Amino acid sequence: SRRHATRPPCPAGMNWIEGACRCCAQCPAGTFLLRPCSIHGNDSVCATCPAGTFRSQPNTLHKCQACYECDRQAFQSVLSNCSATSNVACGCEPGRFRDCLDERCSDFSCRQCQPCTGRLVQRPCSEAQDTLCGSCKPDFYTEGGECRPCHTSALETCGKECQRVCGGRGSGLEY
Amino acid sequence: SRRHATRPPCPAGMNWIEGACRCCAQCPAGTFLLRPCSIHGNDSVCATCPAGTFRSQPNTLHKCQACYECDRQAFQSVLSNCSATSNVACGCEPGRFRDCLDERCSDFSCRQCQPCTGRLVQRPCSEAQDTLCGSCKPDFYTEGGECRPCHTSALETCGKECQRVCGGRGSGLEY
Amino acid sequence: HLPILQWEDKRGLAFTKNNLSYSSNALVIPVSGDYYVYAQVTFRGPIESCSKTNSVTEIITKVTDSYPEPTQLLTGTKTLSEKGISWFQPIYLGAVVSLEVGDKLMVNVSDIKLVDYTKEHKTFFGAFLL
Amino acid sequence: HLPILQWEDKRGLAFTKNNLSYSSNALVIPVSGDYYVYAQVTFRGPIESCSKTNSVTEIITKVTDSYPEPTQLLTGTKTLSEKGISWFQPIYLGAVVSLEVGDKLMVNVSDIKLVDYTKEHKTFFGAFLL
Amino acid sequence: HLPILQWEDKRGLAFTKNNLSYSSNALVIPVSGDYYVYAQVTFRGPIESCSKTNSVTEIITKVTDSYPEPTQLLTGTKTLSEKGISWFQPIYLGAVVSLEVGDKLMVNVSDIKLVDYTKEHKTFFGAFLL
Repeated sequence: SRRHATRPPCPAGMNWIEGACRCCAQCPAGTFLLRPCSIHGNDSVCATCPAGTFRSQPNTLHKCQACYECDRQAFQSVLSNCSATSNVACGCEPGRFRDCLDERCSDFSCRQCQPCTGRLVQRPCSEAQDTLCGSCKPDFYTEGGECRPCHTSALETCGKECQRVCGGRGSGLEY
Repeated sequence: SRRHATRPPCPAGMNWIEGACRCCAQCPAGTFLLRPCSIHGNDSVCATCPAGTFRSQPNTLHKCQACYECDRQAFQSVLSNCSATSNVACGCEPGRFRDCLDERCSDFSCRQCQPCTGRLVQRPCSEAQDTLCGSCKPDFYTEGGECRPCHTSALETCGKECQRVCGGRGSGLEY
Repeated sequence: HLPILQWEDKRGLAFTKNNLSYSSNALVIPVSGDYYVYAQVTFRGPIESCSKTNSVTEIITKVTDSYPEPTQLLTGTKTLSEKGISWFQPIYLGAVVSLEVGDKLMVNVSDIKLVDYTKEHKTFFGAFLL
Repeated sequence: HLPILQWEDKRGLAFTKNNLSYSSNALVIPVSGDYYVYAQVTFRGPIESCSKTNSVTEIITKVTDSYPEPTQLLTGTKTLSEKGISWFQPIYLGAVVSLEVGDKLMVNVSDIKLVDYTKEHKTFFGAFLL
Repeated sequence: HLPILQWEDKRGLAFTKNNLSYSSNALVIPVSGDYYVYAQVTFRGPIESCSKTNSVTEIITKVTDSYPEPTQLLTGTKTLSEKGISWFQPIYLGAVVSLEVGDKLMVNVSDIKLVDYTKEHKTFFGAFLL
């Protein structure tokens, strides 16, 4: 078992304290063990995590964990500030999405959402993924993978997509 | 000289033992020095290398060397298992050859031998090197660096290589 | 969590002493104090696997009875630019950390299939009391 | 000179003891002797900046009252081959150096904007007396 | 075997003490025990040479009178993806090894022409008794 062989397991909410050779109450989340309980019976003294540190779980640790920081250079934004009981949560600035380093996504940069110039937006950009662009907007036609507005198309390229726009002009009738 | 200043050189088959201040017999390959000889004359005690370790030379070392392992992720195969006197020897699984990291080739991955599709095999694939493909097989013609079988070639491309196949048909005579 | 590496603790160059013991993939701290903890993992690829790896990560982690979650002590993350051809990437980490008796040290990696486990002098892990 | 990194010396995993103190971005040596000095800086990019970075450098430097110029103790320089896509590059340095009481140790980097300062286990700096 | 690096052991930051001596390219161990052994080699290229380098290797090796072959203690191998343009690649190695009096420690490299020997703070080698 994970417990040190000679240590009896402690009841829930208590941890073994080496110095006191007995189980003592855990410090609640948001605090740390300032002074451990002693062998003569006085209890542990817990203290609140100093600014910039946190403990999200009950514990008998001598220090709190240092908060992470959001990576402004990578255009991250603070979703929720670090508190005594929770680490900072970072997201992306508006108009950007997370480009994760690996599945865990504990490291990510925020890349600009692609604009669907001349295209329909199949799925809008979100924290998690880039915009998904669909086919060309009405009155736009595809040329070399780009969607161009119909009015600029020369008459002879006036394909099916642009009938509505050039239909009126394209068939030789002076409009 | 390489020898420690105060140590007299030991005769062949013997090494200087610090604790005993004298030369003692080496332990044979496949064993290690369990207990060094002592100053009062009793001899060294050697023991066989534990499983997973080896010594390929006579020695007065306290431990045997750990065997290497073949890299299965890189499609290596075991040529000879580790024994008390020799390290494991790794090669490549059938149909693969060694892609050495450097001249020493102590690290290598096993890449698939290239199939000479439609070509003559100039030198078959071996542990050491990839297949060497030659020119197109008979009744194959080159097109874009590939060798294609003659019968599928459209008549007009029926070049010199395919005379045998299309010759009978290609010259307008109904075969 | 990320996969935990297993280690050889007796054969070849490996050894444990001064009560620093190795059990269930972890070095177990025998006495509270400041330790210099270090590990090198040699990663190598590519391996035939669906996932396209573009980074490798090594983390030395501490697990303690005093807290339900592991604590990341040291982390090395490297992106890979070698495409398709066979690549090797060692990551060394080392620093002084304050540890308590009973704390356990482990090494996690982003992908265990990428670890070169074939030679003891390429991937290693250790700690010593200052 | 190259920019000097600032460090956290109290919170989280950070600590100073045995009179080794931290002030104005430097570790101050309390007693002359041989120290194992080490530092890891994790660099990451690209960042939207005009300068196209193709290398990163980390230097552990000594400043002393006995000499007007800093002394470079340890240097890690790495060229970058990852173009355009996001990259991570840790550099670890460590060695024994002889130091005098009052000497100051600092870490300089080629470009402070490339330093990943977000997590204490990715970028760290320390020293201990042998 | 791979080429062996030569080292400066007196001038500048280099020094030997406590009977750890340097002779014929090796550190000579004065007393049996556990040592933290470390070395960094900065490689740089490309150099005008026929052979196309696509990897660099650094090995800390032990030679002993008790065994006719050198033992590889620590190895760092890195593939290079920078093609043609000038590149820098530091490799740091360090770990605890058990050594006997009279053992010799050396550093081997895959290609001595690729080693940046120009500055003492870029390529260094050392050991200390725990």
